[in-house]
Amino acid sequence: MGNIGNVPNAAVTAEELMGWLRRFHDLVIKNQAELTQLDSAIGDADHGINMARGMGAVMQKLDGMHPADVNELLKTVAMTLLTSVGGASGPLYGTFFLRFGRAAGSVRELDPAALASALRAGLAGIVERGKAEPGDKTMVDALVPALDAMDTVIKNGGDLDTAVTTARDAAAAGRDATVPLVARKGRASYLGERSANHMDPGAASMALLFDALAAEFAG
Amino acid sequence: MGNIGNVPNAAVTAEELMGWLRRFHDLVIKNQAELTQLDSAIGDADHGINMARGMGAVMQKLDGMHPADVNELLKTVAMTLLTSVGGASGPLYGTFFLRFGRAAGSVRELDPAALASALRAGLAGIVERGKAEPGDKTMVDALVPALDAMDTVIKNGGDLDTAVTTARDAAAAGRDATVPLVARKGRASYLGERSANHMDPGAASMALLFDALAAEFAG
Amino acid sequence: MVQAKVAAMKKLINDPQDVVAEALLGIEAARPEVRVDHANRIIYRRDAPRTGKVGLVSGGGSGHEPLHGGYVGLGMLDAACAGEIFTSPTPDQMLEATKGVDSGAGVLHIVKNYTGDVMNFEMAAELAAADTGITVESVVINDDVAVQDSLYTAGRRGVGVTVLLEKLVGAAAEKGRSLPELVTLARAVNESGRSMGMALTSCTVPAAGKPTFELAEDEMELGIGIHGEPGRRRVPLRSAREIAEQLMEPILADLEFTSGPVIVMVNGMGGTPLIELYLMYSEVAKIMEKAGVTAARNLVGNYITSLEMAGCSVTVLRASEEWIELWDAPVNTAGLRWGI
Amino acid sequence: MVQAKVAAMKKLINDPQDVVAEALLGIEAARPEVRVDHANRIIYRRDAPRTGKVGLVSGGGSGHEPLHGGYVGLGMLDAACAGEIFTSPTPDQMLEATKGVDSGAGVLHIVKNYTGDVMNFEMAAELAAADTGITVESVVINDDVAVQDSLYTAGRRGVGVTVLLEKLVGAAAEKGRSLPELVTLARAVNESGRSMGMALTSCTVPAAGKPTFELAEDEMELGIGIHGEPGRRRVPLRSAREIAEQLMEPILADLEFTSGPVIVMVNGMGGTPLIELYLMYSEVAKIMEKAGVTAARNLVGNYITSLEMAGCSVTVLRASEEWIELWDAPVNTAGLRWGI
Ligand SMILES: Nc1ncnc2c1ncn2[C@@H]1O[C@H](COP(=O)(O)OP(=O)(O)O)[C@@H](O)[C@H]1O
Ligand SMILES: Nc1ncnc2c1ncn2[C@@H]1O[C@H](COP(=O)(O)OP(=O)(O)O)[C@@H](O)[C@H]1O
Ligand SMILES: [Mg+2]
Ligand SMILES: [Mg+2]
Ligand SMILES: [Mg+2]
Ligand SMILES: [Mg+2]
Repeated sequence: MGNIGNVPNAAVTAEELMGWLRRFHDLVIKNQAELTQLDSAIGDADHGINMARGMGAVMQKLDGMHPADVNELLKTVAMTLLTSVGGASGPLYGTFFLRFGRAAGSVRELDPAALASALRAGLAGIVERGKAEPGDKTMVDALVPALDAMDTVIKNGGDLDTAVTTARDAAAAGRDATVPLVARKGRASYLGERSANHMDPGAASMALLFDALAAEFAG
Repeated sequence: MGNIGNVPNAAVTAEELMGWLRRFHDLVIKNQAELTQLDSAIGDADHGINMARGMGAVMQKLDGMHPADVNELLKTVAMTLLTSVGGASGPLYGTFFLRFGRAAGSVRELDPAALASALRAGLAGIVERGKAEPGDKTMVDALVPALDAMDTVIKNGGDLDTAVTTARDAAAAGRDATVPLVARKGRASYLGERSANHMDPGAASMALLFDALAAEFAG
Repeated sequence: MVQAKVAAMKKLINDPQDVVAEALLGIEAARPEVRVDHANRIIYRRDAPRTGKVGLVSGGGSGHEPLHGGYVGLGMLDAACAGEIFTSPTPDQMLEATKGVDSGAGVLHIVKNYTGDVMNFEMAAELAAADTGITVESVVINDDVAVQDSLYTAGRRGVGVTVLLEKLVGAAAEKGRSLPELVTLARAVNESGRSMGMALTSCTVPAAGKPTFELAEDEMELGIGIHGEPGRRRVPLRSAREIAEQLMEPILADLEFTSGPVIVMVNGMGGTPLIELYLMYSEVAKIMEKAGVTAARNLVGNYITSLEMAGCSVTVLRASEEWIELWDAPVNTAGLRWGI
Repeated sequence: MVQAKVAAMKKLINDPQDVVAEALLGIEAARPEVRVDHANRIIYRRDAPRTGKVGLVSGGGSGHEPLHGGYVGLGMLDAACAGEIFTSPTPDQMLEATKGVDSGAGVLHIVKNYTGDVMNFEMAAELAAADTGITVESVVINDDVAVQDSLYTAGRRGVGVTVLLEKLVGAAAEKGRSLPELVTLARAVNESGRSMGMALTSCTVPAAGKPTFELAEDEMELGIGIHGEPGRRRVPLRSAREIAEQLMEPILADLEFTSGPVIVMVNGMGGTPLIELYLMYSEVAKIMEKAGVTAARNLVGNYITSLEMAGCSVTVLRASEEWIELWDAPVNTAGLRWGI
């Protein structure tokens, strides 16, 4: 999918966002077993299965779809995830995309700043729904540093390429930083101290979302 | 325990029969796991356990017992087995010893011919109860050749030593000959053709009874 | 050393020798409808003997729970004798139970066709005839189509039909039917039902301490009984759909089931989760529909088990209107309860 | 490839993806008291909605059978939503079930405290408020003493009390109690019960294809939930007696149970034979007697499971006279049945 090179204010189109989602789907499928394996250690061995089922359903929905605008696209994604995933990740990813779309609005494209603020609206939705704080060992721990990094790049006039690659690296670092944490939210919290020394599966899938973002929008 | 050397008509006493039973108990305990293992292959994995429980109970009963006569001794053994073993082997061994005692009668000792014919009465009890024929892959396949061999020795004027050792060897041969058989009685018969190539557990325990007999009464 | 044995087996037990005795303590503590004679290992219906009612006695090896102790109570058994794990109880237990449930109307022994069970119950009946004035009759159940029936062998095993028979005959006894009537009914029920089972895994007899057999990851045992024994054939593991066919085909081939309603049971062997049993039931229901067999009633669950074995069995029983009425009659036991 | 997966798992299934859908077909075929909406994976009481009666809706991941679908029927739930194995159902299912059982008297959502279940039910309630005029209340069950309770965490899991609560609140709803009354009762029941569980083995999520965790032959997991997840601690395997102590100690320490009767449940995780559960019950009964706790009623069996996991949990619930009456009230479901 085309990226717009190093033009700071290049906008991403709804079609390109579909490319992002397609890449996310592919990464989830590729990493399905690993995500489930992570969830086996500190959860109930279904995160990869859940995300694969959900993104599979999203791909079916997107097939042949020509969304009128960003909000319509993301709302479809959100509703599909909400009604096909279940578990914790269903409402969380569902709310994320719902708020993303709502914040983006009925537009055909988003400039980097609008993209970043739509993503942040998604984060707000996740936090509202799940009440997790950074350090609770959840997907929030990958998402927050990714958005912080993105904002910094954009505030400093960086281009989209730099914004998404920096975000991707920050998400990966945030994911890795969940390893030593003791979980305070989600299923892993039931393990108490035993949850330490394992990577959070939701943080791992969230990092894949930013891998997909970088792959779609970075040169 | 004393044997009476090579005197053809030497008699075995009730005390010596107790020695036989004690030896049988010891052999059952020693071979318990193996008997159960045989029963795992073509049965329900309990023959060693059953025989150990039963002979353990018999030993407790015999402890400090001074039987008035052979029948009293064997009746006690029989009733103890009948009420503690269960399964197929309980009624079969129980009936065997019950008929053995009844045939021997209220005597203090048995000459070799009387011993052999009491044992044969035991066999008749097993057959009456279980309706097995030789070749059905049961304990009968060890018992019949043992008694046939014993009878032949005695008919030919052989001594007790020869009678019991010959019986022991015939019982072992009969036990080994159960290996290729397809079971027609007992639990192994449910396996059909699959019961072939396994030794019958009941024949194995019956052979131990003759091991004990030979050990007690042979020089 | 006991610790080591327990460890090797992964069972919720103390000493392997005490499993049956301690489970009986639990049944006594938990179940209001029964009382337990621990010395003789008999589970009695609390109010046995019931005046004028034929006493129903069954029993067998332990490890098949809820069978038989879980079927003692109003509308089913009056007493059950518990043997060691997978080992028939002894004649003295059966005699004692027979005396304990007789009210003068006679006693029916419900016996599964295993050499041990048959011989021990036979001896008990002989003792009862010799020592007491109690009229005892026996019915021997042999419904397992996995076993070739023959005059020269031990014949077919008694398996799933046992549960259905104890319910139907129990209901008839509750209604005051006479011993000869119950014998006739019991034999007719036995004639009208067929079963077949399969195992995905072995089970472990506690005192043996290791699995009765080993099965590869891609194998199953077809034509098993209920004693953790190997089956008739070891075959490649198949889908639930194919397994259902492999169980139903010999059942439907052995008896005509299309002339009236049937009662069908999809029974778990102890270690198979209920979700799989319901899935199996959907496959069995499809096969029955195709074959023109109508299930009037059904059971799906663990009713006659082999310790923690994974696997299942299917039982199909021809049932007249009258038998359906007996089926629906009130029953109050640990294993089956309705109408009360 | 599906064949290979099935083989590796030793389950009575066809395709791992179809387990829930196909089990629902079996439940529909087997159980006369329910009907199934397959598109939405909802098990309804056949005669829902009942005029004037508050609708009781629960649901959760599958793999816990008989929970929840097996508790739909007279005297318990009006509808249960089935999620994928160990995965909360989705808000649209719950909304549909809510509409399907409402007769105007309102609907109570019975939710086990898992992040997924709580969030999905929350969204369903929000949708119901926005899209329908239905009054929806929720009760969240959190009885697992294995989990430290804290404001800063997800809190305790909902486990065994769920079964008892669905029975008691179901009976009260059947008697025509109002939604606010049922909310009060449900919260009180949740406050009055505590549970703790342990596992001897892991289980295998069909779509995952291998055991969630590996346990050595001499180890067990203490403080598990019902999702095949590892427990709070991995400890050496112990005798049933010691295991009973390890489960009962934290339960009895967490709440006072001596002031009146209790209802106690010894629950199998799915792969543990009933004989072991009765043996465990005898140990639990001894501990209760020593502690001065009186069991007025009990359940021993598989009531809230984790697929084929071996292990058990214990639940103790304080029960007033009035609650015992609710307990004894008629119930007609696959999982619990009496009085009818
Ligand atoms: N309260 C929460 N806030 C944010 N993320 C959460 C929360 N609870 C769980 N998660 C995320 O969800 C992931 C688990 O998702 P999944 O396995 O699909 O659902 P479930 O836990 O219901 O099985 C966790 O790894 C964690 O990142
Ligand atoms: N009808 C029979 N006649 C003679 N012996 C039999 C008969 N049936 C079984 N047996 C013997 O009993 C043995 C099995 O005994 P055991 O395992 O203790 O009882 P069960 O088969 O009830 O578990 C068999 O190996 C066989 O030798
Ligand atoms: Mg999970
Ligand atoms: Mg045996
Ligand atoms: Mg046996
Ligand atoms: Mg889950």
